[in-house]
Amino acid sequence: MIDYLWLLIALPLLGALTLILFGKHIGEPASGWLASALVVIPFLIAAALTVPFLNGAESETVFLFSWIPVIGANASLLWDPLSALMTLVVTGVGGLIHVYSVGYMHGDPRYPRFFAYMNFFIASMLTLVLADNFALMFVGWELVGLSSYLLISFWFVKPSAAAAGKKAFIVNRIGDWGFLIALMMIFAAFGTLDFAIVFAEAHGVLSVGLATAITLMLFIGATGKSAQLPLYVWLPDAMEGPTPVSALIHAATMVTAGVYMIARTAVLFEMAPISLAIVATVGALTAIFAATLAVGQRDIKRVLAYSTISQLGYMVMAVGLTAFTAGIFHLMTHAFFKALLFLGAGSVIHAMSDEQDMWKMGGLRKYVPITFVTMAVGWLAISGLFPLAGFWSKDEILASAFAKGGFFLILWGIGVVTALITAFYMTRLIILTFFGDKRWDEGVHPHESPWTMTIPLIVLALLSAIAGLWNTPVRLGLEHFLEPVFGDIHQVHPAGGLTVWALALISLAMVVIGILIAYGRYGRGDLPNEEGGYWTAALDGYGVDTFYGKVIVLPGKTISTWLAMVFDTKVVDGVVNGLAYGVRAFGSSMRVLQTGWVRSYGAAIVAGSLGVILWLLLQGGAF
Amino acid sequence: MEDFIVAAVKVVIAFALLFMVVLLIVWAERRIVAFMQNRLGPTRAGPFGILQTLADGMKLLFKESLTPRNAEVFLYLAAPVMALLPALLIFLVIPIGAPITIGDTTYTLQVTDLNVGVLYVLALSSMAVYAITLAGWASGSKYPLLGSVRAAAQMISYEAAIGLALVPVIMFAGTTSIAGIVEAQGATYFGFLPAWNIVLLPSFVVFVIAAFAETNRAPFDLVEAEQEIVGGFHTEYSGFRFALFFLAEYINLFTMSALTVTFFLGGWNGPTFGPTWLVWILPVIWFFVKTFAIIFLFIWVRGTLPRMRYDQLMAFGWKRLIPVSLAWIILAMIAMGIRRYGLPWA
Amino acid sequence: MIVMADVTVTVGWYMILAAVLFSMGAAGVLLRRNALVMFMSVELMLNSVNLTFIAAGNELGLVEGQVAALFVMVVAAAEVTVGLAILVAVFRRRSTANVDLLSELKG
Amino acid sequence: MIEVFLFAIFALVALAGAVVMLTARNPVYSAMGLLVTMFAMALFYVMLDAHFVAAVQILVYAGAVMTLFLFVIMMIGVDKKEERVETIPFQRGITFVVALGLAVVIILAGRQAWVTGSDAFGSPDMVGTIETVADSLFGTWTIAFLSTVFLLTIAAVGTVALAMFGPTAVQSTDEEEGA
Repeated sequence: MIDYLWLLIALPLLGALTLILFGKHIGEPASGWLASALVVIPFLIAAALTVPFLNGAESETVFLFSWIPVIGANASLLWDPLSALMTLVVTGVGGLIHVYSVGYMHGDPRYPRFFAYMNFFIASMLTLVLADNFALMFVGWELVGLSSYLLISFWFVKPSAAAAGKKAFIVNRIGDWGFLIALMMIFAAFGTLDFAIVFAEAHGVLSVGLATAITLMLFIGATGKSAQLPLYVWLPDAMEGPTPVSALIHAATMVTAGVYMIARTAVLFEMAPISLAIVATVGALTAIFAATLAVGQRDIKRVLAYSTISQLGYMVMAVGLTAFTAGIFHLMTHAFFKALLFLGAGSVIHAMSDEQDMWKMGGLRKYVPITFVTMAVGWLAISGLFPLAGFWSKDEILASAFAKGGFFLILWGIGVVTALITAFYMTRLIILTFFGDKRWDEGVHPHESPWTMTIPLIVLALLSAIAGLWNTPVRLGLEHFLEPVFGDIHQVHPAGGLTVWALALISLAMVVIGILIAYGRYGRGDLPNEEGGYWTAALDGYGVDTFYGKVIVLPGKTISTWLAMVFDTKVVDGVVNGLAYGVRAFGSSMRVLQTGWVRSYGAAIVAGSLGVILWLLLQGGAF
Repeated sequence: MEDFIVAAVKVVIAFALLFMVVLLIVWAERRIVAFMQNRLGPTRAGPFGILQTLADGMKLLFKESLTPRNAEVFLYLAAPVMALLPALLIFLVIPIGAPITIGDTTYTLQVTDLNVGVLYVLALSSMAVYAITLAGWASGSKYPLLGSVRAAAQMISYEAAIGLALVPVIMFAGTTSIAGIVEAQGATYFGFLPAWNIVLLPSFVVFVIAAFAETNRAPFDLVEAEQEIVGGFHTEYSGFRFALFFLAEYINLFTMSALTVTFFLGGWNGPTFGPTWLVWILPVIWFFVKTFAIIFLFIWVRGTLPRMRYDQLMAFGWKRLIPVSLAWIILAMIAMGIRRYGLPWA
Repeated sequence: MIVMADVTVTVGWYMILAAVLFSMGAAGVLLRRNALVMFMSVELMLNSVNLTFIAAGNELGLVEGQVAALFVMVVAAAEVTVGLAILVAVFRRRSTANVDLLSELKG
Repeated sequence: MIEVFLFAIFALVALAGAVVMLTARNPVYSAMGLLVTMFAMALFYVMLDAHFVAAVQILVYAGAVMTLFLFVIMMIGVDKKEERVETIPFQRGITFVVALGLAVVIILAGRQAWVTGSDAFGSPDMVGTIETVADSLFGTWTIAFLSTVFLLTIAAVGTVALAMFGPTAVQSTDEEEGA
């Protein structure tokens, strides 16, 4: 059975190739269903392959073919509970989003191409997740970046979409630079990139300083992919892509790659406490920073985008706290409810004829009932209301921070405040969208989405509601499931007994307070005037983009211009022209030898062989 | 030393035999063609005119040998000798009778038996081209040159056919030694049918046709087509030098016939009986009977068929004979395979 | 003859002969302008190499020397056919076999 | 004893043929010279017990290759005697030095690595009959043998292509020759 593991990657890849080559002939609904099937089948295979882990089966490595064996990089796949979980999330949520897209992308002129890219993304993501060495992981890492770029700028005729795609790609490159350096350092230290060998020998080979350096570089990679401070700027812009893309890539799967990578290299991070502290701090700061930004957004998708950044901050904080299980747990639940929220937002946008400004919505609950109900579940889940998924996973992170104590109590505080803000902005989103008066433009007739879009919403709503029950303080299901992966790692565990209940109550209280404040502000008919001051700054993303533009992009542009206009024409061209001139002069002087007479060439050949024989004779000591 | 003497004696006998036989063949050809054309032919010199050839030869010896002004003298003089040499040398490997045992020593009626006999024959027969080409060129005259170029192309083309025709023979005999090939034909099929290679009929036909071309005889005698190019390559030769070419031509005719017999008609094989001396003599008689039968065939064809056109000649050689030979080689291979290893499904 | 009574032909004699012939072939390639004669000189060089192969094979009692010579012959035959065909093609275009006149590729 | 005699005679014949080939103004004489050398080679091969190669030498070189040469000479070069005036500067001198040097150096090299006749490799009285050569050719060297088949096929196809698709009209070469 494990022999079929390669199908997980091969099937979506096959779909991508088929749709790229023959998409036009396959046509509109069929290509969508084909793509969906080629994600759902891997999900079923993955599910079947995961069953043995529930009975305590061993991890397995499936060797496909030799790639660069000398650096320990082969096309071989690692199948352990962590990659199984990630695979299930990627293919499960991905499959639902594919089905959703069948309806959502209806009428798009490049419909088959969209599904080709989506399948390609799934294949890339599974490569990343299933890789058993850093090199293959890096391949997947880059491929998801590529497919993300393709999908963000899917509607490339819009200049903003094209620019957003470029931005995502370039910002990610900055992170990749860190990742690549980390890989080089790992190879330099271990002489191989194989996970198994690296993790097994890490304690013997690495000093704390080297481990810190490597993990910090890895973390730079993670900040790029998982949109942490300071490299988060690409994610809000990435909302220019189609909504299913935002749901799949920029909420549920790809952005969690950084978290997954840190969890996968937990052994290395465990050796570097300073790195861990930095990771946790960056995570917490990102969480609250993005949450405050989310409050000020008007675009429904940008709210969710900042919310995603904020939630990713939680996950990063969790892995920084060495609460790897909690991080992965939150990763999973977040995949469910954030995908749900994005898809719901997509459904709303769809209903509103591509209107994304929440100020032009309102009162939609009667027009899109299914979307409303499911989104409400997502709202409560992300806010962290008992007993929905978000409550359990977020609470475990906060409890872990509290349990770690000391400096980390500050992070706990930040997390709690973030929880409050989260509840606030999510309530704001729901109220502005679904409650209150109709504020939409003339000629807009909201309607419920087709079943292909609502069914994924319902399934995700169910998952958002119950997934949290897998890992509760009472019954640590996920913890047990991931035991083979993190068994040797000293994870921080929430304190037992009354403390955990007290902490839960505190965060629950924060959630309720957040919801109530939001209700008080937005739920009573008139909308407050949100102009100027904080609101303008938040809409502008606190001017971070402008700042980056001035500090990084502008000098870069200036230098580039100088390089292009002065350095290139004078120095580079000068060198090239000089070389060409030199070669030509040399050639002219050598032309004399090119007599065109075969016989003089022959004389040269014979003379040359004479020389060679003479030299050989001298070497052999003939004279 | 004894070997040396035996070899020398054999060579002398062989050459003497060749010259004798040539005299006979020339006379026979003239008489037979004459009969076919309802004439009498030479009758004056000797009984039935049998000494006519000798008389002609004497006449040529006393004629003046002219050398054209434009001739390349050295090659002009060398060419007739080069024509005669390979003709004589080929005969050295042909066995004309069964080995004779006197006392403890066995003497083969063959000057020498070479392990690579067939290759030797082919190599020497390809040497004949040089004489013709050089004779034509060295004469410094246009008709001989045309004739020689024709001859060169013709002989190169038909040599390939001859070589290919001999491949099945070699395969069946399992040796390239000429004596070995003859001995291999001494066996019988079903106890009474002689196992001659004539069963390889397509090979035999191809070989005989190609032999006509190799010896420049009708219907392939374009090399010396009088109506087109006067006398061909030897137009400018006269006297004794011409006699040498003439001699070489008829020796070639005889050796080619002898080779046909050797390769396809069982060589000296035949029924032997009676006292020892008769057992020795009979194979020689069989060999000559068969050879003269083939020579008669040559003469007969000459008296019957018209000359071919040059393009017909080349097309026939390359597009008919060689493909047929190749196909037949494959068939013969299959047949041999079945004979040795049984049917593929058996 | 009396002096040479115990002299035998060793492989070295063949080697020296082959070396001389090879050098003569090389000189022919370099001296002669007629492309045909240049080809012949190349053939002479190949032949001299064959002689060394067979002499060495005979000395060592190996049949491989002869096999190598056969391969050389095959290659030489192929080379001659193609070379002469090229020569004829050149002649049809340029009416000359003099390689000195075929010097358009000069610098 | 007689061996030395034969070697001397054949070597002289071979060298004489080579000299004729090298010096004859007329390519036909060059061809004849080479033919003589090749016959001498065949005789050497017989002396060296390589009977099959000797037969093939005559069959291939004398029978086919040289005939082809002669044929082509008749077609294209027969009346054009080569000029004795050397057009390339220093070519004669260079050739003389280089060819002499080559001979000397090869002989010197041979003295370094003379075949010293350790008979351990095979049977010393090995005779190159068809059987022995074929054993090696179709056993050890099958792949090489098959590649020569391809080589010959390609050569045949190339020759036919050259003959078929070449220019039919003779073009004037006056400008080039004048240049």
